This record gives sequence, C-alpha cells and structure tokens, in this order.
Amino acid sequence: MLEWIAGLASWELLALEPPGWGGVLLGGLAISLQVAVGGYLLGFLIGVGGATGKLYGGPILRDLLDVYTTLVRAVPELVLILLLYYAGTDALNQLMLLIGAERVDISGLAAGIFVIGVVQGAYQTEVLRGAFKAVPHGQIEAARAYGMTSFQVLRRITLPGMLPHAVPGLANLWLIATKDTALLAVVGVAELTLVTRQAGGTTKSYFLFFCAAGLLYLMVTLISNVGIRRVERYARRGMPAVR
Amino acid sequence: MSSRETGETAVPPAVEVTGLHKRFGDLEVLKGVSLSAGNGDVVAIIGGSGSGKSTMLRCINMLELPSGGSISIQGEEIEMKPDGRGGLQPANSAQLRRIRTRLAMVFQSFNLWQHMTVLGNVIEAPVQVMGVPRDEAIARAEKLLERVGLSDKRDVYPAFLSGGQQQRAAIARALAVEPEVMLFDEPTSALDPELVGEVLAVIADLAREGRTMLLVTHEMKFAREVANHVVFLADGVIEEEGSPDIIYNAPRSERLRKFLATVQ
Amino acid sequence: MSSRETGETAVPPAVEVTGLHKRFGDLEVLKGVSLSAGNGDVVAIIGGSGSGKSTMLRCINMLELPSGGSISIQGEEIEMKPDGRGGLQPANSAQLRRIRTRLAMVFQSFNLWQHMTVLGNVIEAPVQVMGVPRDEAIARAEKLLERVGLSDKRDVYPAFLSGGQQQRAAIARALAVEPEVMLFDEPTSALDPELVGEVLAVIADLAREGRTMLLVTHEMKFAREVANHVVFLADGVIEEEGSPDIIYNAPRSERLRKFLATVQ
Amino acid sequence: ETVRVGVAAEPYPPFTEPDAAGNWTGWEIEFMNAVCAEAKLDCVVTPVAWDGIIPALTSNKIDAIIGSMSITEERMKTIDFSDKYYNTPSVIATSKGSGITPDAAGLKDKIIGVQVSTIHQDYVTTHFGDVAAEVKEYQTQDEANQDLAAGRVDAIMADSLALDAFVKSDACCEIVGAVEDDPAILGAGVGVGLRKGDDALREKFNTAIAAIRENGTYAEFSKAYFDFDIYGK
Amino acid sequence: MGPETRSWREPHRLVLLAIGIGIIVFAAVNMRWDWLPRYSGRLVEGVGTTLWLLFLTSVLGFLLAVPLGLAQAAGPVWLSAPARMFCTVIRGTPLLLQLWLLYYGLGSLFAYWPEIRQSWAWPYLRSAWPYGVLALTLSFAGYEGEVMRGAFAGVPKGELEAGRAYGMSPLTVFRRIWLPRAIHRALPTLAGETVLQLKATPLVATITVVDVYAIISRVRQDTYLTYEPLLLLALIYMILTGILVLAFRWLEAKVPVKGG
Ligand SMILES: Nc1ncnc2c1ncn2[C@@H]1O[C@H](COP(=O)(O)OP(=O)(O)OP(=O)(O)O)[C@@H](O)[C@H]1O
Ligand SMILES: Nc1ncnc2c1ncn2[C@@H]1O[C@H](COP(=O)(O)OP(=O)(O)OP(=O)(O)O)[C@@H](O)[C@H]1O
Ligand SMILES: [Mg+2]
Ligand SMILES: [Mg+2]
Repeated sequence: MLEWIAGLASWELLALEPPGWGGVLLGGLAISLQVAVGGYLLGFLIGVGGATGKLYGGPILRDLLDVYTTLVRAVPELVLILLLYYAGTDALNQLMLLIGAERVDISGLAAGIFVIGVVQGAYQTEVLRGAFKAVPHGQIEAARAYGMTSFQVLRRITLPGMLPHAVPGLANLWLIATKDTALLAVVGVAELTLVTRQAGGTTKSYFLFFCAAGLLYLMVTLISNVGIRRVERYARRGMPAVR
Repeated sequence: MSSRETGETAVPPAVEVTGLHKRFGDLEVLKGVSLSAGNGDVVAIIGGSGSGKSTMLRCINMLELPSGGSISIQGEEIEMKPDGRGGLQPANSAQLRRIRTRLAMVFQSFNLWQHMTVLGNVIEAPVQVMGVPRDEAIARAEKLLERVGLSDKRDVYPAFLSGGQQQRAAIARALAVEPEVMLFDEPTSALDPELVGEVLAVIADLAREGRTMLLVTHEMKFAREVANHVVFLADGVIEEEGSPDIIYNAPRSERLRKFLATVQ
Repeated sequence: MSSRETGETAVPPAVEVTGLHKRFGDLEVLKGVSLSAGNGDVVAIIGGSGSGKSTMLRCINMLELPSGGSISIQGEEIEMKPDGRGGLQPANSAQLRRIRTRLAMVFQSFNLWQHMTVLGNVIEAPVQVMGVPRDEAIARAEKLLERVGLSDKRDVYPAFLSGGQQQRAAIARALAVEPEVMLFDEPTSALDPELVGEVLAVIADLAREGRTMLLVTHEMKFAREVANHVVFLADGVIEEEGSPDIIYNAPRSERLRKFLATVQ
Repeated sequence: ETVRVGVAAEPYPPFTEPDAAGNWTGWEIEFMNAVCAEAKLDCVVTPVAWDGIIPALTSNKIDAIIGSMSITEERMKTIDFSDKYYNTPSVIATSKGSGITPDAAGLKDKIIGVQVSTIHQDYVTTHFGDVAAEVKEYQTQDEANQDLAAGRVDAIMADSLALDAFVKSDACCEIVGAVEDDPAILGAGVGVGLRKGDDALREKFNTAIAAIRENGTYAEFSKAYFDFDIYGK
Repeated sequence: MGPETRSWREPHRLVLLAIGIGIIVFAAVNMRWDWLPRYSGRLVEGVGTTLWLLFLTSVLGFLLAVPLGLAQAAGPVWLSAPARMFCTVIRGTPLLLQLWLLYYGLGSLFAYWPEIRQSWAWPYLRSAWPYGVLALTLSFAGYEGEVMRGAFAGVPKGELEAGRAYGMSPLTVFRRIWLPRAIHRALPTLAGETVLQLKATPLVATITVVDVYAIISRVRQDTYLTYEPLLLLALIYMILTGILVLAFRWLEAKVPVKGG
C-alpha cells in the first residue's frame, strides 16, 4: 500500500548490474573519492605553499594570503563552488586564448577537484601554519648549528616535527573534503549525491537510495578514522600521551 | 695541554674572535669583543644576565649574524659580506655549513629533536650532513651513549627522559660530529640541582680529554675547576680575563668583584 | 580555648570519625581510623606520601565515600547506607548537603572557579546554597577579602592571581560559609616558598581566633606552632598522636622518628 | 567536429533520463543522435545542473543545450536558439478530484509548484503570483512531481508531456487542463540553445532539423514515445 | 589577522587597498547591476530568513548538544553510546543528503496517512522550513555535541568537587559551575562552528526554503547573469561572517581565558 515502504524493501534496485543502481552509486562514490583525494592533495600543495608564504614571505605576499584565506573561509562552499566553477574555467580559457593556445576543455571532474582544492587550500594553510609555528625554534636552530642546509632542516626536522600538530586538523579537513564533494551536485558533477538523486528520481525510491548513499559516506568516514588513528599514532611517536 | 700560555705559535688558535660587534636594532649588545682559544683550551664565559654571553656564543657559529668583526675557526675565517642594512651575512653558505660541522653547540634547553629517538638524534648530523654510513654512525653513537651513561636509553624518545638525561643526550649528539670546538650555553641552568652533578661530570671528563670548549656558565665553582681561562663579560665588552686563579682570587675591576660577591 | 584536654563533656566534638575504612578496589588505604576534634581544636595530620591523609580528609566531607565507619559533625552523624558493592553511600542527600555547608574545604590546588571573579567565588556558596541575599553576601565577602588582604583583587579572575593570592581567595571562599570546621589539604605545597608565608599567616590567624581546623601539612615547623594536636598517619592507620610537643620531641614509634628525620 | 551538448543533470522523463547503466536515454537523446548524425556532428552528452545550464553555455562549458528549453524573448537576450524541434502545451496537474481549474480563480489560495528557470515558473508568477498562497520553486521537475504526490503542493504546472508521463506512472494525480496561452512567456516551442554568434552551428542544426522532419527519421524515433506528432503546428 | 598588529597604512597595504577598491569600482561600473533595485526587497527578506534560520538552529542545536556532550563525557554507557553514534552519523554524512533524506524521504511519508493530513500539524509538515530547521539543528547538535564533550571533560574535576564540598546539589553544580565553565572553554570553537553553520544554511534552498541564496538563484535564472549575483551573494555572506566573528570576539572578551 505504501509505495514508500515498498521502495525501501526493493533491495534489487541496489543490485550492481543494471537494472540495479548499485553500480551507478559505486561509480558516483568513485568520482566523489577522486574529487576528494584530488582536491585534498591540491589543497595540501596550496596549504604548504600558503603556510610557507605566510611565515616566511614578504609583507605583500602575507597580506595577499590573508585575503585568500579570509575570503574563502567566509563564503559558503556552495557559493564558492558556483563562482569558481564558472569563473575559474572561464578565466583559464581566456588565459589560454591570450597566450595563443587552444581552448581547453575542462571536465566537471577537473573543475570539481580545482574548486575543492582551492577551498581546502585556505583551511590547510591555517592548519599547517599553526603546526609550523608549534615546532620549537630551538630544534631548528640546533639543526642549523650542525650544518644542515635549509632543505635538510625542512625535510628532517620541521616537517616531521610539525606532523603531530598538523595531523588532527588535516584529518578533520579530509573528512570535510569527502563530504564537500556532495556540493558538486549543484554543478552537475556525477558524484555520489547527484547519482543518488538521479536514481531516486528515476525509480521513485528516494528513501532507499538516500539511505544507501548515507551508509556509503558513513563507511568512508569510519574507514578514514581507522587510517587517521594509525597516522596519528605514527606522528605522535616520541610525544607523551595526552591524558 | 693548553696552548694559551705559549704565546704565538705556528698552530692557529681553535677559535679566534676579533672585534665582534652585535646590534639588535638600537641596542648594541656586543661592543667589540676579541677572544682566542687554543686547541685544548677550556674557556669559561661569565657575566651578569643580559651581558651578552649567549649572544657571543651564538655569533661564533653564526646562529646570530654579527654586525661587525671576524671569526676564524682553526685559522679559517668565516666569509662574510655586508647585508646592506649595516650588518653582515654569510658570503659562502657551503663554507659556513662545513665550519658548523666542526663546531658543536649544546643548548641550554637541549633542543633535542622530539620526533627521533636518542640514537636517531645522535646519528642525524653524521649521516645527513657529513655522509657517514649509517652503520658506522650507529656504532660510534653507541660508544658515545655509553660514555655519557645513556646506553639503556638509546631507543627512547627525548620526551621520556629526565632533564639530566636529555642534557647528556644533547652532549652525545654534539660529540657525534667529532667537533673541534664545543660550545656550551649554560648547560646546567635548566636542571634540578641533583641533575646538575651528572652533567658537570661529563663536561669535566671532556675537559680532561683535552677538548676545546667555550662554556657559558653560572656555576662558579665548576668554572674554576675545569676552565683554564675565564672571560668576564660586562655590558658587551670583556671587562677582565685571565686564569681562574687570578679572576677568582685577585679580581682587579670593581665590577667583577661585585659580580663574584653576588653569585658566590 | 581547646576542649581537648577536658575529656568527655556534654558538648559533642566538632568532628568525630570512628573506625573509618576506605578501599580503592583491592587497595585498602584507610584501615580503621578514629579521630575526634573538639571545638576550637587545630589538628595537624602528618604522614608520608600515600599514607592516606588526603583520603581521610576527603572522606570527612564525603567527597570520597567511605567503605566503613562513621562520621559525625557537631554530634550529627552523616547518614549512610550500604551501596551493595561492599561500600557505603549517603542515605540522605539533603542532610549531606546541609552538613557540607558546615564544613569548608580548602584544596591543595585551590580549585577556584575560573569563570567567576574572586568576589563571585566568595559569594557563590552563600547565595546559591545557603540562600543569603546577594547584597548581604557581598558585604560579608568584602570583609573577608580585606581580612585575607585581597580587597584590591575582588573583581579579578583567578587566572590572573599569583598562587598565594589564589590560595588566600580560596580561604576567603571557605570562610564565607561560616563553617564550623575547616579542612585544609596541604594548603601550601603548591606554592613558591615566598608565598607559603602569606598563606600560613592567614591560617595562624584563624587558629588564634579559635576556629576548628583539620589540616594536612608538610610544614612541620608550622604544624608545631599552630596545632594543638598532631596525628601521624602511616599505612592507613594512626601510628601515633598527641600534642605537638610530645610528637616532635618524644616520638615513641620508630616510624615516626624516621619520618621526622626525613622531613626536617 | 565535437559538440558538447548540455542536458539537465536531473531526470526529465520522457525526454532525458539516466538509466541504471549510467547512459542517458529519452526522446531528446534520440533526437540529438538523429540531428547530429544528419549534420555530421560528433555530439557528446554533458549533464549540467539545470539552473546553471545557461551560464554553462555562455562560459563555454558546453556548446549547445538540448533540454526542452522553450524559445522565449527573455532567453533570446542571452543566447540564440535553433528553429523549434517540438512544441507542446503547458498544463496544470493536481491530485485526483481536487476540483481545481487551470485558471486564476481555480488556483486562488493554492500552493503551486514549478521547476526553477522554466517558462512555467515565469507563467505562474506572472499570472497566478498574486492569487496563489505560495509558489514553490524546485530544482527539478521530478521533485515538484514528488511533492504534488506528497500533498505538499496543491498544483503543479509543466509541459504536458512531462506531466503525462508522471500521471501515468503515479495514480495520485491528474492533469486538469492547459493554461491559457501567453506566447510572450510560453514561447514558440522548444529549440536547441546556442551561444550568441555561433551562427554556423545554428545553421547546421536548422538544416538538420528540417532534414530529419523531411526524411521521416523524426517520425520514426518519436513513434516509440508518443502516439501523436509532438512537433506541433 | 595575525597577532602582529601592523598598521594598514603601510605603503603596500595602501596599494592593495587601492587595487581592492579599483576592482569594486570596476565591478560596479562594468558589470550589470540594474537588476538590484528590483530584487532589493526580496534580498533583505532572504537575509532575514537566513539569519533567522541560523539563530534558531544554532540555539536549538546547542540545547541538544549540551545533553549530547554531557552524555558522552559523563553518562552511563546506555546514554553515551547512542550519543556517540548520533554524532558519528551526523558528522559522517553530508548535510545535503540529510536534508534530502528528511524532506523528500521522511517528509513525503506523512502524506500517506489521512489522519495526518487532517490534523493541525499538516500545514507545518507540508511546508519545507521545518525540515530545513530540523536538519540544520541536528547537524549543529552533532558537531557541537562533540565539542561540548571535550569541553565538559576538560573542566577540572577539582572545581566540581569544590562545588560539592560547599553543599551544592548536583543540579546547582551543573548549572553554576560545570556548564558555564564548559561553554566558556568551548567558546572559541563555537565561534568557528557557528560560521560553518551560517555557511551551511544555503543548502536549504534545495528544498524550496527561500533564503538569501534562493533569491540570488532566482536572480541568476531571471537575468542569466553568471557572476554578478554570485559576487553579491559572496559579499553578503562575508559581511554576515564578519559580524558573527566580531560578536563572538566581544563575547569572549567578557571573560578572560588565561589559564583556562
Ligand atoms: N633576538 C634578540 N632581539 C633583541 N634583543 C636581544 C635578542 N637576543 C638578545 N637580546 C638582548 O641582548 C642582550 C644580551 O642577551 P644575551 O642573551 O646574550 O644575554 P646573556 O648574557 O646570555 O644573559 P643570561 O645570563 O640572562 O642568559 C639582552 O639585553 C637581550 O635582551
Ligand atoms: N581515586 C583513587 N583510586 C585509586 N587509588 C587512589 C585513589 N585516590 C588515592 N588513591 C591511593 O590511595 C593512597 C593514599 O592516597 P592519598 O592521596 O590519601 O595519600 P596522601 O597521604 O594524601 O599522600 P600525599 O602526601 O602524597 O598527598 C595512595 O596509594 C593513592 O595511590
Ligand atoms: Mg644567556
Ligand atoms: Mg594528599
């Protein structure tokens, strides 16, 4: 009698092979993860550069980076995604035309990675900056006193030294990245949330598909948590346990 | 053992500081300090708080860039050029790095690398900077740790050591680069009284061995025992210097007399 | 001033502890402690680390639930019932709250409420627990703060006070409930030596005033001066007790002798 | 020549909808295939969120829109259109036996649902905006349909075919009739949306549409979907 | 925003400021803003809706977060386990999905019960905003529950003991000491989370709640302008964020946090 309950009970809709939509959902999940991983890594590059710039850059660079992190963190991701999605690719193409190159075709996936990367970059800049600053200056001095080059100091002392301070913040941002991919639904990237909506719309079994997608996201979070705990244990080696 | 009293010789002094100046903004902390330490000398640097002792030590290995003057290690002068803002800067960073491996500094607050075990701390500079093979570095590190009495702590992280153990690990780390000169900045001031003894014993041991050392300390009794030359710094200049006997028993300047009265 | 030496009287003792037992899991910390303090008595509790001093004090106002025994304040016994796991629990929480307002504890680590000013801390219990009108509580608090020398800090938050000031604020807070008995747990051990004086002066003052106090302390000299009865706790039992003169000058047990030797 | 054809990422049966294998199907997809084959264009389907489909075209993310987009004055200010390729009336659907008539009197104090950025939204706000209790705007037609079934709106207005498919699949609701025509808003049928100035492409589409009308291809693939000629007059 | 308080009058900042103003002037002159007057009334209403949503859901969410945090920090297992599970699920799934699940999933269920359709609750159940409020509230509660757990656990035990030692009832200890201390500790985090909550509100536009984002979407669809409405929207949110940040800073300044 209730279509709705019936919808929930029609497990065969989740079958991996068509006419089941399980495969489509997993495909969406794969795209979500691609965007999340890509965006997160891009954000990390921006974050490392941004944090370095904020700490060691000149006053102009520092102010520009402040503007970047403040703006990005003040505007909703949804709005940023729309703005960057259109403006970002548009600007890139203008640039390509300017230097005489062919117009490039930017896939929704690439644009999504770019957008998530820019957003993540702002947050990661702040996390990494804090972590950099948490490394006692004396440890860096000691390294220099032993004749290490700047690069060696960074690689051997600063980076591993900041890790325990950066991991909790970075882990949090990873979880946010996995969920922010859902916002790309508004620009038509076929990630998990959008394909869920499509599946629900076509089959009318909204509830079933929303629950299934929710479980998939939750699984990503739970699995991530296991990994995060490992990384945290590694990063915190040598530090007394917090009470 | 000491080359001090032999006057000018063909062997260049281990450390030679000439006319060292250091300004922080408007504040002139060092106003032309000259100092020379021969091979095997143990020079104790004493002086009131803020007199510039740490600054001088830090200038010697260029953790602080001097505003003027020159510094030579074993006769090799550290190349410097004007930085355009009235100070100096290293002119040859490869040379500076090389010279730094010949000096080893033991910091007041240890500055052990927290993410490495004691052994990791000790082999880090030999392996990463001097290119010593890992196995060899480990073998040598173990000997050094035995020497400072820390063999059983080789795989422990610094955060789990007591203050005295950390300081001894820092000394082992410094010794691992086989430095020609060791610089100690108040090696005991961050320690509990009972830990002070442990650390001083190790330093006295090094002195007996004939190692060149410059050491800033507040432990007058200790300075007297291990140093063969004492430098009294006041207001950015060397107010008085000489053998411990003379400095402690027959201070000439009023200032030194007052200082000795307060600390003893 | 003291009722101690007068033997049994019609007036019940301020604090009467009988056969107090306390177990933490398998560890029996108090093994039957009995103690009585008359009005105006100042009882010092001494003993080695881990001997159960804090536990005993905390049992008296039921911050720690005893495993056995009874506790009376001014002749009123705190009602307890078995908790079904071999311990006791309060049987009448209204009575317990009432009795607690008649006892005031000053903690070793002050435990001032960080989100309230000094004045806020002092008036909190009178206003919230005893229903004193705010104005009246403030007037009284100001007198108390003057008494402990903190008038100028009334609107300051605890985090901005020195250790000694915090401890004095904690004492003012305790006095504000006009307690019949004050319990002090090592009131000076978290303080710098120079701050210890400040706090001890306030306590000595209270003693002169004739306030009943139980105090755990490591300051032997101080205990000797202010206490009229000393209790030596060892291994969960009262090993020896008596007047300060006897305890300090003619200790009978070997244990107390050893203890006094180490702390003095 | 590759032409990126934007379709709405949200299902719009029977015109465009994804199947469980992830392929796009529907009458408009068949139309696109036929036209592109005719014009020798290499067309690829690019799903784009409906409310951003015009910005996607103007910012060069896609080259053409085949998404049941009606040719209107307002849109013509921003983009160009090919000749129409179908034209169907707009109708109002309500729950069964509601007694609502498709005019201002019938919709007085009712909640009306429409898809955003459609001619229907325009029409409802212009003609019923003052009398209706509320006009709810949905990102997709499908969601509007859902809410009609759930009783959260009293009426929805949309393309007759889209609603036809819906009332056939769901017993809840019925079509109560077409609204009075307003060509200024409802436009002159559905055309392929194109970037302004992209005249070469427009010519190709126009020629191809005429050709498939002519040679019977249009009628051929439409048979499976409709039992009448949806090209209209 | 760093701790160093350099003056804005430094030369390069003046240049940056000039560039910023230049961009704004350029945007004002060269972009199309003629639509603004037509929509200004609705925009103000939209901002009102957004702020109302933010206020309502933060307050309700926080009220929920307190028991959630308390249960996790100090509750028995049968309370703490479900509380922890709730927080994990909320934090582990996208808000957009939660919103749709509530509105299109749960919300459409009610329609099948004639009893509900007849009842007084139906006008609320059929409109969208209750679902928006519910989803945002639960989301805030989930994130804040986690924050409050840490804050409750972080209040020094001694301060609570001191309260008990002075004869306070458990309720008084909670009301006068534990809760205010925990909120105080959580305040800086709370400020950040409230900004995040503000930034989450536009999602309700996808379930037909007309907030400022929905109005701007409307503008975009009416005018087919790509950038102008979005830029205005970004500006609006930036101003709102700025106000929030200032408000929290003022709140924090009321009680010094040194030593926590
Ligand atoms: N980085 C710096 N910037 C500005 N002033 C500095 C800096 N480092 C040191 N000073 C100042 O230089 C003076 C000398 O400092 P220095 O640390 O060398 O003293 P010191 O003799 O080691 O004293 P102490 O016995 O207290 O360690 C002090 O007045 C100090 O404030
Ligand atoms: N909550 C608890 N759980 C388990 N054991 C406890 C607890 N509280 C105290 N103990 C144990 O009870 C014993 C007595 O502790 P107590 O704090 O009373 O000692 P103390 O005499 O006050 O020592 P100190 O002078 O070091 O403060 C110690 O062995 C301690 O480890
Ligand atoms: Mg110094
Ligand atoms: Mg104790």
